[in-house]
Amino acid sequence: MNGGSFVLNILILGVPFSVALLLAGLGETINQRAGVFNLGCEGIMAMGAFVAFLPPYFLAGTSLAGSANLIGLALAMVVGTVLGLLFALVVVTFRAPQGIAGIGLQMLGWGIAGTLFRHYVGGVTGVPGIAPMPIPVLSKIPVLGQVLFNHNPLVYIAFLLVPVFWYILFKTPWGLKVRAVGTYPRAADSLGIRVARVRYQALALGGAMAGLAGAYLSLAQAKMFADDLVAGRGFIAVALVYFGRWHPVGVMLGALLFSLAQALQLSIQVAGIDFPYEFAVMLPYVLVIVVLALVRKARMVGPTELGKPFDREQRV
Amino acid sequence: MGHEPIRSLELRGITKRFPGILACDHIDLSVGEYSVRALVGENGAGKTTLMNILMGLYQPDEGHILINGKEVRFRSPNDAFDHGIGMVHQHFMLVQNMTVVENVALGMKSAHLPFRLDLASVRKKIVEVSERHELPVNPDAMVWQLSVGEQQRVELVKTLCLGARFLILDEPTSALTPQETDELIALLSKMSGELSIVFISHKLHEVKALSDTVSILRRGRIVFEGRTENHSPSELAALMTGHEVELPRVDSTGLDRSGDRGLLSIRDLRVRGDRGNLALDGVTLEIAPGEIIGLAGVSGNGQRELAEALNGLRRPESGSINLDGVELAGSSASRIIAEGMGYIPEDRNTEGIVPSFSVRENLVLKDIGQRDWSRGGFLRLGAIAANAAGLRERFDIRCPSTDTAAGSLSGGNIQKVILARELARGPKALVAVYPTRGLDMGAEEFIHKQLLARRAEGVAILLISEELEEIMNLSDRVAVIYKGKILKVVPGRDATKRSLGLLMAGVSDE
Amino acid sequence: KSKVKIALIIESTVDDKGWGQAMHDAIVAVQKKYGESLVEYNYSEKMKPVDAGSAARQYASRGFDIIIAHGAQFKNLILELSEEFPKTTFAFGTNADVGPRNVFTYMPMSEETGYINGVIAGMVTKTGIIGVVGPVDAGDSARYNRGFWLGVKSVNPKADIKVAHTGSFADYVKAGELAQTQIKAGADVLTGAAQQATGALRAVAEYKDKPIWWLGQDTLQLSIPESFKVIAAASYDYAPVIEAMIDKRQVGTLGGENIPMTFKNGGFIFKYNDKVGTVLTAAIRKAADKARADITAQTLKIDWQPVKY
Amino acid sequence: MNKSFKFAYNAAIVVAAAAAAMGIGAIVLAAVGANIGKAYLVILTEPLKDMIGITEIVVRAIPLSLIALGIAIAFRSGILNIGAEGQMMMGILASSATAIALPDLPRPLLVPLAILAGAAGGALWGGIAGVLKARLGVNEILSTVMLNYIAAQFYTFLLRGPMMDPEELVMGSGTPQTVRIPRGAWLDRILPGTRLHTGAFIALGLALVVFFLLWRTSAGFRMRAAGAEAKAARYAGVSVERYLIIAMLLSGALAGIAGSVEILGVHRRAIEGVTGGYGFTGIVVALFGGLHPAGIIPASLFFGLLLLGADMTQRLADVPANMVLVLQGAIILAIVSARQFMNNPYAQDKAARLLSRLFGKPEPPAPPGSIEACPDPSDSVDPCLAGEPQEATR
Ligand SMILES: Nc1ncnc2c1ncn2[C@@H]1O[C@H](COP(=O)(O)OP(=O)(O)OP(=O)(O)O)[C@@H](O)[C@H]1O
Ligand SMILES: Nc1ncnc2c1ncn2[C@@H]1O[C@H](COP(=O)(O)OP(=O)(O)OP(=O)(O)O)[C@@H](O)[C@H]1O
Ligand SMILES: [Mg+2]
Ligand SMILES: [Mg+2]
Repeated sequence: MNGGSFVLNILILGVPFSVALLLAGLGETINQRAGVFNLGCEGIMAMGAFVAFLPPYFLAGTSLAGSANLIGLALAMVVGTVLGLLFALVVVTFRAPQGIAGIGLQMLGWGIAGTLFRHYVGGVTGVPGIAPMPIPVLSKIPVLGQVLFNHNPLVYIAFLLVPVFWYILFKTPWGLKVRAVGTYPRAADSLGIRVARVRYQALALGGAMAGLAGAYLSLAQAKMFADDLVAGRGFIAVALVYFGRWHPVGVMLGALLFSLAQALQLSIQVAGIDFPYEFAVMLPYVLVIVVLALVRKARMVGPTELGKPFDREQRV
Repeated sequence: MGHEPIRSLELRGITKRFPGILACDHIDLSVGEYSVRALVGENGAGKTTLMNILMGLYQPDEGHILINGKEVRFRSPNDAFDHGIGMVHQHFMLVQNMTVVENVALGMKSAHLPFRLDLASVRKKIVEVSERHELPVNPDAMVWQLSVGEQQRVELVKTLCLGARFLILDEPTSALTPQETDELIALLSKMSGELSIVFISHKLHEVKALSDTVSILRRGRIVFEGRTENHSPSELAALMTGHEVELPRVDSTGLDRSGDRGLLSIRDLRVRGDRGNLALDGVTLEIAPGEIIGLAGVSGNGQRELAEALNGLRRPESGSINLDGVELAGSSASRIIAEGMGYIPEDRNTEGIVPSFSVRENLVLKDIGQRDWSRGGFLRLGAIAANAAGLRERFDIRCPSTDTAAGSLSGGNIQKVILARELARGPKALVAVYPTRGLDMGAEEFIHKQLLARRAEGVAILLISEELEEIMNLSDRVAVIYKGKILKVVPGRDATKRSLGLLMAGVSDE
Repeated sequence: KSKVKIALIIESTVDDKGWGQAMHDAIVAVQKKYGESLVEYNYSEKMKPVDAGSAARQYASRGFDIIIAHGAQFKNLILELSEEFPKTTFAFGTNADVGPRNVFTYMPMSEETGYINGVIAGMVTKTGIIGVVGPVDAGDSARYNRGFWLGVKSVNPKADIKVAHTGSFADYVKAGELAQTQIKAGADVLTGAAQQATGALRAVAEYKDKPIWWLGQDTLQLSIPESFKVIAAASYDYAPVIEAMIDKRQVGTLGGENIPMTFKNGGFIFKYNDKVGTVLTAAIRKAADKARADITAQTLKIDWQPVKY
Repeated sequence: MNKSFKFAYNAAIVVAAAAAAMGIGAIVLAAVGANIGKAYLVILTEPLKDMIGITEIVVRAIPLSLIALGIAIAFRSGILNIGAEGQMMMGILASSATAIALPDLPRPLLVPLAILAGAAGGALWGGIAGVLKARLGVNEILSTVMLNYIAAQFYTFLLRGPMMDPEELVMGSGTPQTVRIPRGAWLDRILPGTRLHTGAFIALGLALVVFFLLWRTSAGFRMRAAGAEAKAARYAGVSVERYLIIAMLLSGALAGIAGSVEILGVHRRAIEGVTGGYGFTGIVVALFGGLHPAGIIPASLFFGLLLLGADMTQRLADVPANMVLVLQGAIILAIVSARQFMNNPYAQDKAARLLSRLFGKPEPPAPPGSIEACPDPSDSVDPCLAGEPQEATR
C-alpha cells in the first residue's frame, strides 16, 4: 500500500466515523449555548440507538420493512426529545445541579435501553441498516468524491446540519434567545424572553440530536445493537463541544479531528508498525487535548452562565 | 401594541414578600401623564422590587395595578411592553458577548421573523431613536467593548426602541460621569414632555433637577410624598434616612506637603490594557502619608489599570511603584498586600468579596495566612469570629450574623465589609475605587467619615471616583487622568466642578 | 444422584454471543440433559470484580454447590472463598494452574481453534492480506490470534496478517471501524475474538457481493443473518467441563484439578458453513480437517507463545 | 413558618421524590414483566439482612467515599473532576507496583508506602488536568474525559505487559493481571467471613482530614475562595492557578488512594475492571453528600446499599442486570430534583402561602422591610412622619 492510499483511506473512513460525535455535539452545543450542560447525552444516545434499531428488527419481512429505517430514525428523535424534556424538567424546573443530573440521565438511558433490549430482543443482533448513497457525478470526482460523496445519507445530513446549526444559532430569533439565556438569562428575562421555555426547547432539540446520533450508531455505523453500544461516545461528544468552543464549525472540526485520529491509529495498527497497540488506541484522546492546549483562548465566547439554574425571584 | 396610551398609572396596595423579608408593604403610588416621579429611599427600601412588579417581572403577593383606571395583570415584561412601559434596570441588562443590535433585537419581537432575525430593521430603528434623542450609539459594537456610559446609553436606546412611552429608570446615573449625568438629566427633562418617567436615584440633586414629584420609601413603605420643588435636598435626605445627613469635608487648610516624601510614589508607570493598548502612559503620582489624592476622570481612561497595577493584578510594562521605600512594581498581589497596600475594588460583588463565603471569612480573606488568623496552617476560628464581631460593631455592618453569606447582604453592607477588612488591616496606603457607587446617602456619609479617619492616622489614600462632589469633599489634592496620562494635579480647595470637568474632557488650561 | 445447584458469575452478559454466552449455553444444555430436577441454575451478569465477590459469597452461603466465576480476573476471589467455604466447589478460568482441593480451573487452548481457522483463511485469501480484529492482546484471544497466525503461515507463508486491537472487549462500534480499516487496507479474510467480534462481522457483511470472508470464533455466528459471510466457526464447548465437574463432585472430588479444553477432550466444536458456497473448496476442507485431526491426535503441537505479530 | 410545617413540607417532598423514582423504575420493571414489589423489597432490605450484606455495603462505600472526598475538594475549588476513574487506575498501578517491588519491607512500612504510592499515582493524573487548566486553559471536563480513556489503555498495557504476572505467561493463560500483592501490604479484614477491611478506617480518617483541610486550614480556605469566586480570591492575593493545581493533585490523590485501598483490601492484585463506574458514582455521592465529608460518608453508605441491593435483584427477583442502572438513574434524578425544594425558602414560602390560602388560615405577617434575625431598632416610630404634612399627588 502506498502513502497516498494510506492517507486516502484514513480520510474515507474518518469522515463517517465522526458523524455520531458530530450529531450529538451539535445538539449539545445548543444545550450549552442555552446554559445547560447535558452529560446525559450518552444515555440519550443509548436510547436513540435502541429504539432506532427496533423497527428494522421487528418489521423485517413485513410490508413496512422498506421504511423501517426512517421510522427508526424518527423514533430515536422522538425518544431523544422526550428524554431531553425530562432533563429539562429536572434541571430547569427543579433546578437540580446539572452535572449530577446528567450522570443520572446517562444511567437511566443506558439502563432502560439495556433492560428492554434483553427482554424484547434478547441478544446482539444485526439489522440491514442504512445503505450508502453515492451522490451521482460528485462521487466520481477523484479523491474528493470518495472522501465526501460516497457515504450513507446521514453523513451528508450531519455535515449539512453544521451550517444549519450555525444559521439557527446566529441568524434566527430563536438562536439569539438561546445565546442570550445561556449568557445572561436575567437580561433575556427582562426583555420578556421566557428563559425556561427557551431552555426546554434547546434541550428538546439537543435530545433529538443525541437520539439521532445514537440511531446513527445502530443503523448506519454498527448496523446492530448491543448493550453499551455507545461506549462513552456521548461523553466524548460533550467534551468536543468545549473543544469547538460552542461553535458548530468548531464542533465539526473537533469531531473530525477525533475521528480522523481514530482512523489513523487503526490504520497505523493495521499497517503493522511494531509498538504496543494501546498507545495507538490512546492517540485520538491525546491529540484532542494537545490541540486544545496549543490553540489560544479567545475572549468572551461561549455561555458564561453555563450550568447555572435561573429563577427570576431567587437570588444566589 | 394594541393598547391605548397610559394617561394614569396606579399601584394599589402592592405587597411583596421574600423569605424573611417584606420588601413592599401595601404600597400605593400613582404617576400621571408627562410627569417625572422620583422614587428615593435607602438601599434595600424596596424601590427596585416595586418597579420589577410594575414590569411584570415579579408577581405581587397582594395589590393590583391600574392603567387609565382599569385593572391590568402583568405576567411577564411582554405585558408591560404592550402597554408601553419600559425599564432601564439598576444593573445592566445587556448580554456582553453580543452586539448592540443583537441586544436590542432580543426584545424587538417585530424583528423575529419565522426563519430569520431581521437585524436590518433593528439597526434602522436604533439609528432613528439615537438620532431623535441625540443618544449616539454604535449598533455593531460588541457590548463588552463599550464603556459604562456607552452601555447606559445603549440601555436607554434599547428601551426606547421597544416603544416605551412610560419609562422607569432605576439608578441610571450611578455609573455615569458628571458630564454624562448632566447630559442624561437634560435629555430626560426634554423627554418628559412626551413620556412619563419614574426616576430612582440616590443623588438628590438629580432628583431636584428632574422630578416633579417625589416619593420616599423606607423599609417597604411609602413614608412621604410631595412636590419636589417644595423640599430641599437635605430635607429629603433627612426624610430618607431618619436623620440629618451631612457629608464630611476634608480640612487641608494650612497643610503644606511640598516637603514630604511620598509614602506611595508612582513613577512613570506604563501599563497595557486588556486589548493590548497602552492604558497608562507614564503616570507619576506622589501620595504623602495622611493625604488623600482624588483621581478624577471619565472611566475608561486608565483608572482600572492603575488600580490593578498598584495591587499586583496587572504587570506594568515599565515604571516604579514604591510603597514606604519598598519597590513593588511587578510584584505579586500577595506580596503587595503583605507590604501594606489596601484596596477597595470597583466591583464589590466579584472582586471585593467571595459572595458565598460568610461575612467573617470575608473579613480575613486577605490575611488568612497571618499569625492572627492561622497558626501552623490551621485556622484560629475563635479569633476569626471575634474579629468579625468587633468589626461588625465598629463598622455597623447590618447582617443577621457574621456567619451569613456575604453575598446576601445589601450593596451598602457589602461595601462596609470590604471597608472593614481593608481598614482593619492597618494599611500604609489605600486605593479606593468608586467606593460609594450605588450607595444611599447614609452609607456614603459613613464611608467618607471612615476614609477621613484613616487619613488622620497617616494612611496615604488614592481615591478614584467619578463623583466630583466626593472628590472635592475628600481630596487634599485632585489629579485628573485623561487617556492614561495625568493631565494636572490641583489642590483640593482650588478645584471647582467646572475646572475639573474641563480637564476630564481633556481640555488642559495651559 | 443428588441435586446440584450451579451458579455462574460473568462480567459480560449471557447473550453476548461470545465468552459469557458460551458458558451460559453450556450450563443450560447440561441442565436440559440431566433434567431440571437435578440441576438448578442461577446466574449473575455484568459483575464487576467487587460485585462478583458479593455474589459469590451470597451463592456460597445459600448453599450453591458449584460456583463458576467465569474469568481469570476472579482468581483471587475464588482462592479466598474456597478457604471459607470448603464444602463448595468453585471454578474459574481461564487458568492453567491446579487449584486448591475445592477449586476446578479450566483452560481453553484456543490456539487450536485459531490454527484451523488460520489454515482456512490462508487458503481462502486472494489478496494475501488477512485481518485479525483483536479486543485486547491478552488471555484466550491472544492465544486464538497466535494460533490463527500459525495456521495461516502453515499454508500461506507469504500472507500478510494484519493484527490490530480495539482495546476493548465490548466496543462493537470500534470493532466495526477496525474491520473496515482492514478491508480498506486490502484484507479479504477476517477473524476476531470476544463479543466485540460481532461488530466486525457485521462490518464484513456490508460487503455483500464482494469476496470478503469471516472466520468465526463462535459457532453462534453461524446462525445469525450475517452468517453468509462466515466460512467456518469454532467455539468453546463448556458442557464437558460442566459435566466433569458435576460428575466428579458426585463422587466426592470437590476440585483440585485443571480441566484443559482441547479438541481432544471435546472442549471445542468446529463447524463449516455450507451456505457460503464455492469459496469453501474441497481442498480447503481437506486441509482444515487434516489440521484438526492432527491437533486432536496431538501430532501437531502449536507453539503459539513465541509468535510475534 | 413553624417547625412542624417545615418538617411536613420536607417529608412530603421526600415522599414525592421516592415515589417518582420508584414509579420510573416500576414502569420499566412492568415492561419486562418483573415483580415490582419484590424487586423493591430486595433492593431496600436484602442487603441489610445479614452481616455479609451489611459489610458488603461498607466495602463499596470505602472507595466511593474516598473518591467523593476528592471530588468535593475539586468542586470546592471550582473544578468538575470527572476523571476519578482514570486517577483511580493510576493509583492502582502505582500502589501495586510499589507493593510488588518491595515484598520484604516490614508491614508497618509497606502498607503506608503502597498507599502513598497510590496517592502519588492518582495525584499525577489529576495534576495533569489541573496544570492543563491552570496554565493552558484547557477545560477540565474535556481533559478528564480524555485522560480516563488514556489511563484505561495505559492500565491494560502495563497489566498485560511489564507488570503481568509471569505465571500468566508461563501457564499461557495471559490474563492481564499482576502477581498477588505480598501479604505484608494487605489491609486486614476486620470481620472474619466478610470482606470488610481496614480501608474503612482510612476512609473515615481521610474524611476528617479533608474536613480539616477545607474548613480548618488556611490552604483549604484559599482553595475554597478560589473555587467560590476566583476573581475575588485573586484580588485577595490568592494564587488561584496554584491552588487549582493543588486541588486537582489532592483530588487525584484521593481517587488514587481509593484504588490502592480497593486493591490492598479487596482484590489483592491489580486486575481489570476494578474501577468499574466508581468514578462516576463518586461524583454523585459527592454532590449528594453536599460536598462535605459529614454528608459524603452517609451518602456513600446509601449508594453502597443501592448498588448492592439493585445488584441482588437479578439473583432474587429475576430482573435483568441493567435494571441496576435504571434504578440508580431514576433515584439520582428524583433526589437531586427534590433537594432543590427542600433547602429552598422561596419554595417553602410559596407552599405555606398556598396552604394558608387553601385552608383559610391567616398567615403570620413578615416583619416589615428587614431580615427576621436583624430587626432595626429605629423601626418602631418613624421620626420623619411626625409633623410632616402629607401631600397626595394625583
Ligand atoms: N429576589 C430577592 N430575594 C430575596 N430578597 C430580595 C429579592 N429582591 C429584593 N429582595 C429584598 O427586598 C428588599 C428590597 O430590595 P430592593 O432591591 O427593592 O431595594 P432597593 O430599594 O431597590 O435598594 P437599592 O437602593 O439598593 O437599589 C431588600 O431587603 C432586598 O434584599
Ligand atoms: N437573598 C436574600 N435573602 C435575604 N435577605 C437578603 C437577600 N439579599 C439581600 N438581603 C437583605 O436585603 C437588604 C438590601 O439588599 P439589596 O441587595 O437590595 O441591597 P442593594 O443596596 O440594593 O444592593 P445593590 O447595591 O447590589 O443593588 C439587606 O438588608 C440584605 O441583608
Ligand atoms: Mg438593590
Ligand atoms: Mg434598587
